[in-house]
Amino acid sequence: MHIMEGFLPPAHALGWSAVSACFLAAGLRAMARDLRQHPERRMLFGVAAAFAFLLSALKLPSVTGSCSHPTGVGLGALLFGPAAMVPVGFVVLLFQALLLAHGGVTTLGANIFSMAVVGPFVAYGVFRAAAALGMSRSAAVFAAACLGDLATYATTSLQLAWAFPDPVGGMAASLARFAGIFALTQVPIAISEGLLTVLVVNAIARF
Amino acid sequence: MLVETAAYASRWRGVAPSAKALFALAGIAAAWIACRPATLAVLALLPMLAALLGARVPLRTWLAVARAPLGFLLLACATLPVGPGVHGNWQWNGAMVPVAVHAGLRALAVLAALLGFVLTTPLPDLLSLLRRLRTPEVLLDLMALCYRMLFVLRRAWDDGVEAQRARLGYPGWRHGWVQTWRSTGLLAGHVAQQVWLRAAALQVAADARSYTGTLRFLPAAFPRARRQNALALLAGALLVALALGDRW
Amino acid sequence: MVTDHPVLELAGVDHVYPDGGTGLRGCTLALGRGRRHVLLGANGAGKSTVLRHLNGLLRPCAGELRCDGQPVGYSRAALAGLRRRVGLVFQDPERQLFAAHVGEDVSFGALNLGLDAATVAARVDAALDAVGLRDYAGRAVHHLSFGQKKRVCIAGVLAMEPEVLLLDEPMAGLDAPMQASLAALLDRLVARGVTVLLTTHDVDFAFAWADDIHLLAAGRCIASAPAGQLAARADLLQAAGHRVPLAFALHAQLAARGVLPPAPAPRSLPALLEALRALPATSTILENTA
Amino acid sequence: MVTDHPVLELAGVDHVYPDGGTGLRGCTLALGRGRRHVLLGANGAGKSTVLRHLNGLLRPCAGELRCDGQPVGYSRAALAGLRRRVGLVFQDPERQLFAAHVGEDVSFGALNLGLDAATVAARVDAALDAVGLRDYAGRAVHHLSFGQKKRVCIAGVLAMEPEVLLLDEPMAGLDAPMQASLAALLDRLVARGVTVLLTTHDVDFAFAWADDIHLLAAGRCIASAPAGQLAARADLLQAAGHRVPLAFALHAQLAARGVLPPAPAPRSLPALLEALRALPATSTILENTA
Repeated sequence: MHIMEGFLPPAHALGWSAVSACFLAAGLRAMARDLRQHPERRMLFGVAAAFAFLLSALKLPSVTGSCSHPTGVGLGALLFGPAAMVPVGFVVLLFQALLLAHGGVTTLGANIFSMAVVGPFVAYGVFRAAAALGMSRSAAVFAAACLGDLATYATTSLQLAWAFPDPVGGMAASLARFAGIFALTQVPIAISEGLLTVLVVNAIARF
Repeated sequence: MLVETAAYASRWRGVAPSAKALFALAGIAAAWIACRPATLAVLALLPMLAALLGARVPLRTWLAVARAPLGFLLLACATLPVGPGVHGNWQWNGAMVPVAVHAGLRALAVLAALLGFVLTTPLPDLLSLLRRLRTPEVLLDLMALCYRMLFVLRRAWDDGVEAQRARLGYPGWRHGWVQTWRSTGLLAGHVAQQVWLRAAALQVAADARSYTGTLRFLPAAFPRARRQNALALLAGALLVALALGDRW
Repeated sequence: MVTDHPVLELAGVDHVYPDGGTGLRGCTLALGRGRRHVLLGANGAGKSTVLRHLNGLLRPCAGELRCDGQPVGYSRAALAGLRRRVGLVFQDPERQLFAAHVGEDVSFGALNLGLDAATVAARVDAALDAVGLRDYAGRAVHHLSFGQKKRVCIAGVLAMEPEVLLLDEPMAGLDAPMQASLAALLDRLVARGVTVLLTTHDVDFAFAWADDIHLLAAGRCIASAPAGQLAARADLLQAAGHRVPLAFALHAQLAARGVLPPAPAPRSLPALLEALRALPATSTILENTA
Repeated sequence: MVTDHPVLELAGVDHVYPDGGTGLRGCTLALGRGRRHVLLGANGAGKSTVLRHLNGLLRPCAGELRCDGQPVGYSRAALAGLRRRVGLVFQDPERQLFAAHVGEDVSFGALNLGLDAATVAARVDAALDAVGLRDYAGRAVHHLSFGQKKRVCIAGVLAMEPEVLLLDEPMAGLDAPMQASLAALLDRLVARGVTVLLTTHDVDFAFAWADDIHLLAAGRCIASAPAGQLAARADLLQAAGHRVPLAFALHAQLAARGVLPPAPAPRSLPALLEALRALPATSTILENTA
């Protein structure tokens, strides 16, 4: 879920940009290390970023019958590891802002934090935990993608609540408001993202 | 993609991307500085007019691109003054109205600045600007490949959907959402496989052209960049001055 | 089937692509049942667009598509009914195979018809048999050669048992023996009553194989006639961006010089070569020309 | 360059793919400098594998690659030296274009040679000029047609100014006028001293265009000879999955019957047709046969 261009106050926009820049720098370092060992992955990451962008621009069937845009970050985190997903997610989010006017440049930092940092790490963690608990691959992948998506949405709600605290109820009330509004769309999206990720991972596994 | 088509067709396609970026950045800074709603409205209007009149971006295109973010904005601003009260019941809270108006107009101004940039500048021009600004080369390679492969993979996706439709793949939600999901899943899996195959093919093709480990391209030249940058700086300074007027 | 109507028919169909690109302009074209049709035209004449209309993937901006003389509706159910009867094989196999295994891909359309598993399995076997890939059901698609992938695409449509089979540039990228075996497969289908329409820009192949030729130029069908009647029409062929098929041109020259009898005209260059070989050596020429 | 050595040479090269697939088996093949070479073989005979060896993308399991008679090493520097001299254009443009704009993509290989920006810019202009895309430098690659993308691929290699140009199935997917203009471009390159090798499975085109034909069958080069010498060798052509080019077969029949003089044999069917048309009407046949 993207925060639109310009919606965050300047202090928040700059703050999140600084936070995400640190993660991006770390992700780039990890990726450069990886590329030194596997130079051929440079092309792979580039094509994978295009695939993630494509998925995010697609209208996919969702269980409620409406259409939704998956983020694809869960899938990427499972395939390439969460650290590599920070630069890839940066590219995808930047392209979404520039090519689709989806998200924005001033809110890029906040969106990177929720979608390219929290989402992938949660998805990856959930997958490892589920695998350790002996769940089947499909169930683990579904849980990872689904919860990664929900974590992204929770983070965005928090970011918005922090930027626009309710004068009466404060941040908590504001969080309830944003989380409540976006739950309507995000829960079905999380479920369809989970389903899609299972299908794609199964297809890759048989390949 | 509407933005991309408009950018290639825009009259400012040949203007140096650095000039357009400077103007957009000035627009964003001005929106952040300004406090009065009227000033913010003017700051939203000016980049929009520049895109429509200066770069000849069709109004329909501008509105079509802005529709999705404006929808988000409307939803977010309209609900800002509504919230759970002390007793947990949802109620109208007048104190949030000015916050919502200010946030909404500011977002509008920043959005207008961004759209003024993206609707006149094809993304590859921005990439060559970023290259000159010494962006990490891994990131540039990712972006260059991503941009090119975007169109290749989307074509593969569209063709796949068409081939599936020809074989009754999408009967619709009511008639068989299982079948529709199955088609989507098969196709997504297929395109995911293509990621590996195409990456390998690109690697071989790059090697055949003496690939040295980074993707280097000759950036497009913008011979009148200096003059255009100066003009953009001037126009940007006017926007910022307008905004600073609110603070004094 | 006792009907005089063509099995499929485009009547005055206009098509404009969303980006304003050339589509069709008043295209009228009828496919006689159980015949071998070739749609011939230069790149960009609208060959693929015609095929997409015949399968209901595109919807005419004006004019209509008729099936057995009845206008085709564009409701979901009507389209499903049309596509059940009219199968379409696209040009590039890479873009239409999406399953990991051959059998899975071939079963896709048959499953979508709502058939039970046993019937689908039987149809998949029969379709793979027909294209000569009997033992390939379990193979991974990406390990196949280009020609094999092309045959898998055809099998995927055959498994739906269509009455009409449309193929976009089926011969492109195949070497000569593979082209011959594909033409033989199509002949077997026609013998079973299937109507086959294929597009090509190889005028020599078109006239060697087709019963009926449809000439497309700038989105309009400028001629539809049995191959023998069109072969000598250099004017029409040129309007469609083609030359007279070499077999006919050479035969005309040789007939004018009395080397070969004026009729029957051989349909293909190998047939012309055969006709020449069948002539006894030099002496007959003297008799012929006398 | 005063050398008798072929510019590129495979000497007894074996190649086995990691998945065990067919590669090359004792393939020996030499490319004479400044000539038009065609590598002819059925699908799967190993044509693409040969090209990848000649450009150093694959490394022989046995045997060696020689450049100007010298064995080529596989160190990074040696490979860079080889690829500077030997350019390779792949079949599918979508799999080898990675830059967003035409000019950027064409500059890629030239920049990798370590040239300065001004030289690269001049070479990009010259290469785009050569393929007839002079004003396309700023266009987005994804807005081009298939034929234009194919020409961008060629320009990207031409900008490296190779001595040897290898092209994998360059004619595939092009219609007749585009094929003719590509053949003319290759002829201009040969006239400037570039050695050109292309693969095809179109035997008629091969014999119409090539100086030298190399026949590939099951990973082995079974014959290398000037086109005129191979044209009548039905045995060798058949072993490579091909028939005798129709122009030669027809000419042989016509010459045997005295319709056309036995030499020179026309290289292509249009040339044969021209030769026939140039004959005055029937009477000459009597004279010829007399």
